[in-house]
Amino acid sequence: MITMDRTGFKAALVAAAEAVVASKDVLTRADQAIGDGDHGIGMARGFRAFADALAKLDDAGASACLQAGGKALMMTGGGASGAIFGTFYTASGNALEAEAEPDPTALAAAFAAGLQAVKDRGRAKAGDKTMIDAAEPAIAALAQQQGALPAALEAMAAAARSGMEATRDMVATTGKARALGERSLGHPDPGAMTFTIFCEALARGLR
Amino acid sequence: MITMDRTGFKAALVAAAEAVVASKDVLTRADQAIGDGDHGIGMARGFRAFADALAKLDDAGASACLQAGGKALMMTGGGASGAIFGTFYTASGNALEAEAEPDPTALAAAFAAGLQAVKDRGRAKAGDKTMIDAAEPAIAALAQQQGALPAALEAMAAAARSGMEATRDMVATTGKARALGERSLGHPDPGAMTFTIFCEALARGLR
Amino acid sequence: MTKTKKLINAPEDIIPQLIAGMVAAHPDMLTVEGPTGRAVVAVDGPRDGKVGVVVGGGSGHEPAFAGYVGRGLADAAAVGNIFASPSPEQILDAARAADGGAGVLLLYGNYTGDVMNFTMAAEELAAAGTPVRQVQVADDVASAPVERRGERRGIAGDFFVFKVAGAAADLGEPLARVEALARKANDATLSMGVALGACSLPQTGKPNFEIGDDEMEIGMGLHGEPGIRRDKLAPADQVTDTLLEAILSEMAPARGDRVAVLVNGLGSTSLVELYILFARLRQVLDARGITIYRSWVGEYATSLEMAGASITLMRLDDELAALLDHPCRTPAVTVGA
Amino acid sequence: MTKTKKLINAPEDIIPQLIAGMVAAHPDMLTVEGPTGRAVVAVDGPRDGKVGVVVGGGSGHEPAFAGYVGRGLADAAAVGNIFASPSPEQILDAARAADGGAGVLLLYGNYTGDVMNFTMAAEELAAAGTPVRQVQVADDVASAPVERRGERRGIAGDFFVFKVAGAAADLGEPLARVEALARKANDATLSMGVALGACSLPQTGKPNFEIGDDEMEIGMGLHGEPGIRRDKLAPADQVTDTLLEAILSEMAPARGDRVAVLVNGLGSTSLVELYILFARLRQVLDARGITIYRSWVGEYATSLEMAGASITLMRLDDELAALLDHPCRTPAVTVGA
Ligand SMILES: Nc1ncnc2c1ncn2[C@@H]1O[C@H](COP(=O)(O)OP(=O)(O)O)[C@@H](O)[C@H]1O
Ligand SMILES: Nc1ncnc2c1ncn2[C@@H]1O[C@H](COP(=O)(O)OP(=O)(O)O)[C@@H](O)[C@H]1O
Ligand SMILES: [Mg+2]
Ligand SMILES: [Mg+2]
Ligand SMILES: [Mg+2]
Ligand SMILES: [Mg+2]
Repeated sequence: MITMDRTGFKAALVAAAEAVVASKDVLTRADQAIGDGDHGIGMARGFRAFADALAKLDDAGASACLQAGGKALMMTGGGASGAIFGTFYTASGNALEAEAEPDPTALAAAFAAGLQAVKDRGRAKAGDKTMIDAAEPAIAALAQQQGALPAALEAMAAAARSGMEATRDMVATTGKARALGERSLGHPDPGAMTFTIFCEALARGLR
Repeated sequence: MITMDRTGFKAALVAAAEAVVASKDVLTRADQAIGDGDHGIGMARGFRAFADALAKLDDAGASACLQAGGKALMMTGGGASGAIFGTFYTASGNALEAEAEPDPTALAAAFAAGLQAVKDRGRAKAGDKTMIDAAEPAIAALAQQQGALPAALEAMAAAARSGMEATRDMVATTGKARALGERSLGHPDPGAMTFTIFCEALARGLR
Repeated sequence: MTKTKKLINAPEDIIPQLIAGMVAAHPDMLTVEGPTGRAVVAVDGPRDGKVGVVVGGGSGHEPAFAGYVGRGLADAAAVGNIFASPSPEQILDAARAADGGAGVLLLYGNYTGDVMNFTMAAEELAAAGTPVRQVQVADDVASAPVERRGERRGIAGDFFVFKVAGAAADLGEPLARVEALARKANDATLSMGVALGACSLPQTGKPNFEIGDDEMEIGMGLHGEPGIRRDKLAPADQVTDTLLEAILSEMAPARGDRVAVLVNGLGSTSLVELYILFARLRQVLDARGITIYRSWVGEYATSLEMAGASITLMRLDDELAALLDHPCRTPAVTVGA
Repeated sequence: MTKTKKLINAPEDIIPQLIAGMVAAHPDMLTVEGPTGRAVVAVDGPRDGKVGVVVGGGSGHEPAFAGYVGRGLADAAAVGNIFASPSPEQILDAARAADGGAGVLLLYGNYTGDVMNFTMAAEELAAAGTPVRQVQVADDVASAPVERRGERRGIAGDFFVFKVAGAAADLGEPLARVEALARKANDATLSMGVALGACSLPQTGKPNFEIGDDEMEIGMGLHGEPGIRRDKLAPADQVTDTLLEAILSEMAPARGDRVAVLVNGLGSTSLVELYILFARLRQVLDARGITIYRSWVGEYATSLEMAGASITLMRLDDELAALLDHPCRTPAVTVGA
C-alpha cells in the first residue's frame, strides 16, 4: 500500500486551502446567485486561517494537520460554512490514526467520519443542495481507490466536481439559499464548489 | 388713460398663476441646478392656491385680487419663495387703491411697493441672483409705459425675461443656492424664472 | 455596475472598528470582554444570580445585535462578521461574560449558520457545567408556511423576543422560566418585510441582488434571501395591507386584542416612509378593533443600506405586556424613562 | 436616470400621512393642534408659566423636527413640506399650542425660507401680545467662513441647541434666559458633513444632484447645497480627520476641555459606518486630551435617503453640560432614563 510522506501531505493541504482562498470572487458570485453573497469572504478567511495554522505546525501528521486546520477554520470562518467545513476537517482529523500516513482507504474512512459529523451538525442530507452533494460522491469514489494517493485523490476530485455540477438541478432546502426555492435551480451550490476546489487542488498538490 | 375691467384683470391673474403651475417641471429642474430642487413644487402649490383664492372672490378689484392671491400663496407655498412671492403680491395689493382699475402707472407703483416689501423681508438686493433681478427691471419698464395696459405689460414681461437671463452671469449670494458660489454661474435663478413666466402670461391674458 | 460607496477603512477592519466605536460612544453602557474582542457586554447587566441573556448574529443588521445590550435587555452580544454567524469562540466570550451562575440563555435568529455556531458554543458551555438554553427567533411569515414554523427565519421580531427575555431575566426569573417566556414571545410574534433595493457587502461593494426599477420583493429576508414574490412597486398603503394581511390572517387576533407593533426600516428607507406605513397600519388595526399597546418605528434590524421595511406584530397578554413595559436602557432602545 | 423608489402614496399626501403616523405611533408623547394640521405638539410639554419652545423647518430631515417634541425638549414643531419652510400659519399653530403665557422661543436652522416664514410668524405673535424670541441655528462650518458666522446654515447641531433650550424652559427659566442659553449653545456648536450620494424629492423621484461613482462632497448641506470641495472618496479615518480638523481648528478646545459629540447619519449610511467614524473621532480627541462628555450616534438630522454623515461638537461648560443631562423624552431621544 502506497502512503504519503508527512510534509508532502501537509504541503498539499496548504496548497488546497490556498486554492480556496484564491477562489474568493468565484465563490462570492456563486453565493450572490442563490444565497447572501458572503460565502467567498467567509471561506477565504477560514481557509486562510487553516493554511496559517498548518504553517505553525512543525512535524505534524495528516491527523494533526486536519484537526488544527479544521479548528482554525471553525473558529474564524463564521457563518454556516465555517461551522460545516470546520466540523468536516476536525472530525476527519479526529478519525484518522494519530501518527499514520494516510492511504486512500484510511483517508476515505476519515472523510466519511467528517461527513457524518457535518450531517449531525447541520441536519442536511444528500439532495439538499449543499456541500454534502459534492462530498458524498467524492468520498465514495475515494473509498473505491486502491492505488497511489495522488491518483485516488484525482478520482475523488472528479467525483466532487460532478456532484457539484449535479447541484444545479437541485432546489435548496437548507441555509440562506432555502428561501429561494425553485429559483435556486440552475446555479451550483457554493459550498459544493468550495469542496470541489479543495479536492482538485489537493490532488494537484500530490501529483 | 386706458384702464382694465375688473373681470379681465382677475382672469388674467388667474391665467398667469396657472402658467406658473404648468411650469412646475421647468422650475424644478432650474432649482435642481443651483438649489435644492423644490422651487417648482412650492410655486405650483402656491400659485394653485393663488388661483383658487381668486376663483372664490366674486366681484373683486385688482387690489383685492392681489391681496387674496398673495395671502394664499404665502400661507401655502412654504419655503423661501412662498414668503417672497406671497409678500410681493400682498404688498402690491395693499399699495393699490381699493376700488381703482389699474393703469400702468398705478400698477408699477403698486409692484414697486411689493418689491420693496420683498427686499425688506428677504434682505437681498439687485445682483444677488434672485427674483429681484427680474422684478426690478420689469417694474422700471412698466413705469415707463403710458399706453394700454396689455402693451405695457408686454414691455414689462420682456424686461423681466432679460433680467432673468442676466441672472445667469450672477453668483448666488442668498438662499439655498448661495453655498454654490461660482458654480451657480451659467444657470438662471429659478425665482426670476417664476416671475418672468407670471409676467408673460399676465400680458398674454390681457391681449 | 458601480461599487457602492461606504465610509469604511480596510474591509477587514470593519468589525473591530465598529465595536471600538460602539464602546467608545456608549461607555456608560457597553464594554468588550474576552480574547476574541467580539463580545460586547453590558456594563450594568450581568450580575450574580441573574440569568445571562446572550444575543448575537452577523453584523450589518445594526442596531441588532450589540445595540440591544444594556441593563434590562441583553447582557452580551456576540458580533459576527457582516452577514455571517459569530464563531463558537466568539459566542463563548459573550456567554462567559454574561454568566452570573444562574445559567445562560442564547437568543438569535433562526439561520443555519447561527444555529450551528451557537449550538457548538452551547455544547461547550454545557460540557463546562454552565446551564444553557437556546431560543431561535423565527418570526418571518414569508420564509416558510405555518406548518413549518420551525424553519422560519428571524427578522425584526428579534427585538420583541429579546425584550421579553431581558426583562424576565432582569426580574430574577430562573433560566427555565426566562426560556419559556422567550418562547412564548417568539410564538406570539409575526413579521413580514418588503425590499425595494439591494445592499452590498463592504468586501464586494456590489449589490447583493438585482431588482427592477419598478419592482419590489414581498417577503425578502434580511440578507437578500428572496421572498414570496416580486410585484410592481405599489403605493405604501397597498404594501402595508399586503404585509399586514399575511400577519393577521395567521395571527387571527380577536376584536379587543392588544398588540405591540414594530415598523422597521431596512437601512435607506426614511422615517417619513416608515411613519406613512404606520399611519395605514393604524387604520387597518382600528378597523378590526385591535388595540396598539406599544409601538416602535425606526431601524431595529437592518440590512446595511437596503431599501425597504418590515412590519412586526406581537400579540400580547398581560404577562408579555408587562415585560415589554419593564425598563431597559441600551444604545438602541430605552423604555421607562 | 431612473426614479428613486419610495414607500409613499400620492406625493401630496406625504406630510399629512407622516404626521398621522407619528402621532399614532407616539400617542403618549405627540398630538396635533391647530387648523393647518401641521403643528405637532407635546402631550406633556406646554404648561402655564413655562416658556414655549417651538422648533420647525422643512420635512425630509426626520427625526428633525417633530421627533424632538416631548417633555424636556420642544413643546411643538411646525412641519413644512419636504425641504421647504413651514408657512407662517403653520408656525402660528405650533406657537399658539406651545404658549403657556411666559412667551415663546422659535428655534430653527438658518435658511432664508425659514428665517422669513418664522419672522412673519413672530411679527404676528408679537402683534397679538405674545412675547417671542427667535434663534437661528448656524452650526455648519462649511457654509460660510467664521467672519460671516451669521450666514451659516443649520445642520445636525440643531439637536444640541434644541436640547439646551428645551431643558432650560423645562426648568422654568424666563424667556430671555432660555433665548440666551440657546444662543450660547449655538455659539458653542460646530458641525461639518460629507455626502456620498444624492437623495430625491418624492415629487420628482430624481436625484437632487449628481456625484461621481468615486467622489464625495465635503461640507455638503442638508438639501444638497454644495460644500467646499469634491474629493475622491477616501477611507473613513481620513474623512473623519478632515471634518474634525475644520471643526477643531475653529473651536480650538484646550487640553482638558469637555465636548458633546454627535455623529449623524444623513439617511442611507449605516450605523456600522457611523460607529467607524466615531472610533476614529475618539482617537483624535484622545490624542488632543479632549474629553467626550456625552455622545449620540445615529440619525438626528437626515436628508431623506442621502448617503453621508456629519460630525457635530459642542464645547461644554458646567451650565451646558447640566442642560444636556436634563431628562427629556421624545420619539427621537430619551435622556435620563
Ligand atoms: N446544514 C448544512 N449542511 C451542509 N452544508 C451546509 C449547510 N448549510 C449550509 N451549508 C453549506 O454552506 C454554504 C453556505 O455557506 P455561507 O454562505 O458561508 O453561509 P451562510 O449561509 O451563513 O451565508 C452552502 O452553499 C452549503 O454548501
Ligand atoms: N432673500 C430673497 N429675496 C428674494 N428672493 C429670494 C430670496 N431668497 C430666495 N429667493 C428666491 O426664491 C427662490 C428659491 O425658492 P425656493 O426654491 O422655493 O426656496 P428654498 O430656497 O427655500 O428652497 C430663488 O430662486 C430666489 O429667486
Ligand atoms: Mg452565504
Ligand atoms: Mg429651493
Ligand atoms: Mg451569511
Ligand atoms: Mg427648499
